[in-house]
Amino acid sequence: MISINIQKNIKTYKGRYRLTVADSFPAGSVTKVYGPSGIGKTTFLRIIAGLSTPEQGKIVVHGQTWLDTAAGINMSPQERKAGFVFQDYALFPNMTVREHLQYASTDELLISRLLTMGRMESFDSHKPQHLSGGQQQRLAILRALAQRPKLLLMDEAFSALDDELREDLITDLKIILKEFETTTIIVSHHAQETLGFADRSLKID
Amino acid sequence: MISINIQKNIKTYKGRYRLTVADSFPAGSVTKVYGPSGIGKTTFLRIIAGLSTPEQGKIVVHGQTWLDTAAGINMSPQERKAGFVFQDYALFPNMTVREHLQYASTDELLISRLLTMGRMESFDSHKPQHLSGGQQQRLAILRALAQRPKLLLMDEAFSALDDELREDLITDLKIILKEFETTTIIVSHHAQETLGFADRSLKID
Amino acid sequence: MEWTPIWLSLKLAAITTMILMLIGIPLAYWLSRRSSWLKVVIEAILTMPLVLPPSVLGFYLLLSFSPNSFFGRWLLEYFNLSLVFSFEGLVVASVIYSLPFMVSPVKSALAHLPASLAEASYTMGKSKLHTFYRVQLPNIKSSLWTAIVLTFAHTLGEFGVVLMIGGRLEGSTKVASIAIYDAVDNNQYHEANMYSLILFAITFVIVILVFVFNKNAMRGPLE
Amino acid sequence: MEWTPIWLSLKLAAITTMILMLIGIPLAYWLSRRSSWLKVVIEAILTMPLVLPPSVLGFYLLLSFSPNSFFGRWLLEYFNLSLVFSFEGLVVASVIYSLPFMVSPVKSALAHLPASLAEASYTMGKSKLHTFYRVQLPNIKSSLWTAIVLTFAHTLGEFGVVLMIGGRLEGSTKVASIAIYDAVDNNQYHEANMYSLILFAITFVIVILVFVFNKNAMRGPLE
Amino acid sequence: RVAVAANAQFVLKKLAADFQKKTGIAVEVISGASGKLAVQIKNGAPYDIFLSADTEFPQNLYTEGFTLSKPQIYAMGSLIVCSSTGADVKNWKSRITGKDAGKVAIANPKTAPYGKAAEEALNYYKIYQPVSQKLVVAESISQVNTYVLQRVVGLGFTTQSLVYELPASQRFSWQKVDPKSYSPIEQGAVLLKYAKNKNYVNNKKFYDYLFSAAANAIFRQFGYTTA
Ligand SMILES: Nc1ncnc2c1ncn2[C@@H]1O[C@H](COP(=O)(O)OP(=O)(O)OP(=O)(O)O)[C@@H](O)[C@H]1O
Ligand SMILES: Nc1ncnc2c1ncn2[C@@H]1O[C@H](COP(=O)(O)OP(=O)(O)OP(=O)(O)O)[C@@H](O)[C@H]1O
Ligand SMILES: [Mg+2]
Ligand SMILES: [Mg+2]
Repeated sequence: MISINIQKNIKTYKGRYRLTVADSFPAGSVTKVYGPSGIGKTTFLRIIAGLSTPEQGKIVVHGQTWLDTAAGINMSPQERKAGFVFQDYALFPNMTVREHLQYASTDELLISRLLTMGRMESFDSHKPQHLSGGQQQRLAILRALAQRPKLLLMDEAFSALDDELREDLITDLKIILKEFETTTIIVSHHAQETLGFADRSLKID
Repeated sequence: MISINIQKNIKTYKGRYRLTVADSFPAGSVTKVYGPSGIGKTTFLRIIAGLSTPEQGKIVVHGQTWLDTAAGINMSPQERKAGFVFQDYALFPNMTVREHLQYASTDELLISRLLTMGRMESFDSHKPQHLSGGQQQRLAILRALAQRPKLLLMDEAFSALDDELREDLITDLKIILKEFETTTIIVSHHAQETLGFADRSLKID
Repeated sequence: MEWTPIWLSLKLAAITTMILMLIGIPLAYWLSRRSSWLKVVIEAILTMPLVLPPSVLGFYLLLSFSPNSFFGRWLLEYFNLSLVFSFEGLVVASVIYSLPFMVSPVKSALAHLPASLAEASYTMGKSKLHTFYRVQLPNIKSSLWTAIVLTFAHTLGEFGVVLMIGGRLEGSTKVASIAIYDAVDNNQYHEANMYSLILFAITFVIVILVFVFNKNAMRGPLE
Repeated sequence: MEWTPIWLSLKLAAITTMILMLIGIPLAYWLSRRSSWLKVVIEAILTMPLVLPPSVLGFYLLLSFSPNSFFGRWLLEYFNLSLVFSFEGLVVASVIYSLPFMVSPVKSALAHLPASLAEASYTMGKSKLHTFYRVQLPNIKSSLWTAIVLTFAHTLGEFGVVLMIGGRLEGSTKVASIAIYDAVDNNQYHEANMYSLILFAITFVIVILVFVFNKNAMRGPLE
Repeated sequence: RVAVAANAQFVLKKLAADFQKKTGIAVEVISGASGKLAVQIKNGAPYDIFLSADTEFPQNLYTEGFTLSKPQIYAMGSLIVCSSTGADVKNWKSRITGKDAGKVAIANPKTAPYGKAAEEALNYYKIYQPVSQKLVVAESISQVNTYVLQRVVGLGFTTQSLVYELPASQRFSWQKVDPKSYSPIEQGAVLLKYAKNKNYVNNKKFYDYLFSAAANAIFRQFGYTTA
């Protein structure tokens, strides 16, 4: 069970605006977060991961307080270890596909399994700049999974994948997330994209 | 009328593969290009824009030969001046939103119109790193439009936009593309995404 | 303490830096493009003047610029230009000596820049030159300023080469570094300290201004 | 022609470059983080040694290292270390003198790196140090090599400082640059040319190797 | 323009001042190491007169045809031992081999005449071997002076003219080295070909003045001996 209650001032096209999110996420659930572009969805995920600090807020994950501005608690991103699939992937230009996963995990069995799941076996020695957009996005997902995160944050993580590939990936994802007992929050614009994956949804606006 | 006939060797997850595309695109049409991830859609657009050269091929745009490997003709990207919305946006970190458009065009009226169309007026002095994913994508689209291209190449150009925004944008786009007499080729994974926009489609596989 | 040597030094450093911006930056661009054996060798050669003690480099330059040499005679006959014991000679020598400080940092920074930036600009019909000055260079601003500051400072402190091919002619080749050196040699420590302090102060202010300017240039509107 | 000075020079340049990698790279990292007035001033100060003619810098270092100075006496008493007329002194002086060549290019390159790379690594539980060495540094490889080459070459050619605080002791402070200088001064041009050529050749090979290595490192598997 | 060996630049400035007082002709003094000045002259340096710290360089210039006249000896230098640590240098020969002498600075014997003389003197007294461990070889006589005055060395061998250049406040002890222990430090001058280009008369006047009784008196004042 993860409870989040945060407030942060951001600027949107409507002018200055106070991003407010308060919700609880059951353990193991997959929550879809949606809302207009530029409203603060990415900012919300960054706050959860510890990459951005809200003016006010409290985040409690499985009984552990990650953030409490009132009490002055603010765990570092390293301590939170949330799996994060960045909207712009944030892949490491110096590492091959396999090295990305090895950076996150020493479990070679898991790495092989992930490579197969993402259909990336034949690219395992490629660097990001030699991957197609969809391959880069899959690598970003696999890298986040490799660290067996308790909390997985996905920012538009399926936007570059075609329907067939996405559906196959979702099937595999559900199995692995169950196995890892991961709670997932996914930002997505398209209703269809998270069909059969998300079991709850949260609108930000 | 644009006729394209190209062949290029690329590597996909199925191993080495010869990308072959042969099609004609009526003037003013909007063609949706789709196919599995990593099949060569981006490569196809890059070949049209002159950023990549195929082993064999011929591209004729409105009677002008852009490429003819047999005759040794290969126009530079600068001469082709295709509007290109890159999958990773390729925005200029040093320029504000307005400066991006000014770089492509000196027509201040057009620039204002584009900013309004992309709902970017209030961000006109922001640099890309301070924009959300959807805002960056819209800027990439606006920049390509600002040069009044005869041929517009869009690589997953709506992937970061929510449904409402995308539909509004498509309405405006159709007007402006008609006005500029632009022929459009758009790569898209989602059937729904190009609904009401594309009037033809082309599958690569 | 006279002001002429200081003024001369600043002039030399400024002119050298300007010339190096004109020739070093395009050279850096060329070297950053798809590398070849030729380019690797050229880059290595550019680094070579650094390896010699400056006064020895000055000695070799003196031999090649002198009116006894083929090159020196040619310059003198056709351009009426003498590169020994003249301010022009100091400029040429400093340009050779400081070249790698301008070229290398800029070249490396260009190599790290994503290719798609330039590609985007090309599809907009912009020439390579236009793209370079409007897109690529502005996005490596920090490295560019580093190169400029290192070049400027290094030319100011340059001494061995200058002494050898310049002599110490008042008002044309006796730059501040030579004046300081002479002062120390003559046990005029107070004068040496004064010169050093003034050079420090001037350069300090320039460098601080550059860094502050650079810092603001890199800051976005919302930070 | 003796080999000792050349060997000594290479040793000095290698040790200096290594020390500068150890202290210069973390310093560059620190300076590349959110900048403050303090950092701007520190950065300007690092550039200052460049502005002085090396022999004058050597003079000031001589004053501060000499056993008459507070610092020199302290070193001598507590560490039995004398920095004048010793190899250790040359190393310390070269480190001070070449510091900006290591720090500045690396710092600028780090400033150009997208922040999200480090952030991604942090969310994977990796410390800042680990992230720096495994993610940030490898992605500015080209600038890092530039810094290393410039530092190495500059230390090899370093002469004025070394001459002042070294005192030409055979086998410990008479480095190649001094041997070349002496040879030129002695009209032994042949010997000077030999020394220069050997220094050139050695450095040329090192630099070419670095560039080739660097080039391959930046090349992907499919090119 | 007069190019002068670094060790004689101080006295030359006095000479130039005296000359100007007498004739109204201004003299520009350019100092440097003799060897470097000679190389520069061969490569077109705009110098009229060259005062070397030895006789070899002027001789060499003369044989290669860069001069208007044969080299002439304008003065002979004297070597001294000195210290500014407050040490007594009267019996420097025993002191120098002792434990508390500190480092000993000499100019580079290969390039500087005073360095060569110092080496000869040490050999003459058969103390070169024990001293060699403490020797610090400076680039020039000026650098020896710097080392001595900054007390980085205990003793130094330098030119006597240093004594007359120091401010009175400087703590400094010195002792002449017996001239019989080293071969004379003859310093030669030549009138250069460049002098013909401009103001030949004035150049020649100054060159001649260097060997006049008035100039000799000034040289002696600064510890040189003259013919
Ligand atoms: N710079 C490159 N160097 C080498 N190979 C590359 C490069 N870019 C792409 N590829 C390879 O070429 C193939 C086609 O890539 P392309 O980017 O055209 O695919 P795509 O159809 O656009 O895929 P996606 O839908 O995932 O963006 C991919 O399998 C990829 O591995
Ligand atoms: N680094 C930044 N500095 C300043 N403002 C920023 C920064 N990043 C984003 N913003 C602003 O904050 C607002 C929220 O951005 P955020 O990226 O969270 O939006 P989002 O909901 O993820 O949008 P999208 O769906 O387009 O990705 C945007 O309006 C944007 O302009
Ligand atoms: Mg977002
Ligand atoms: Mg693609």
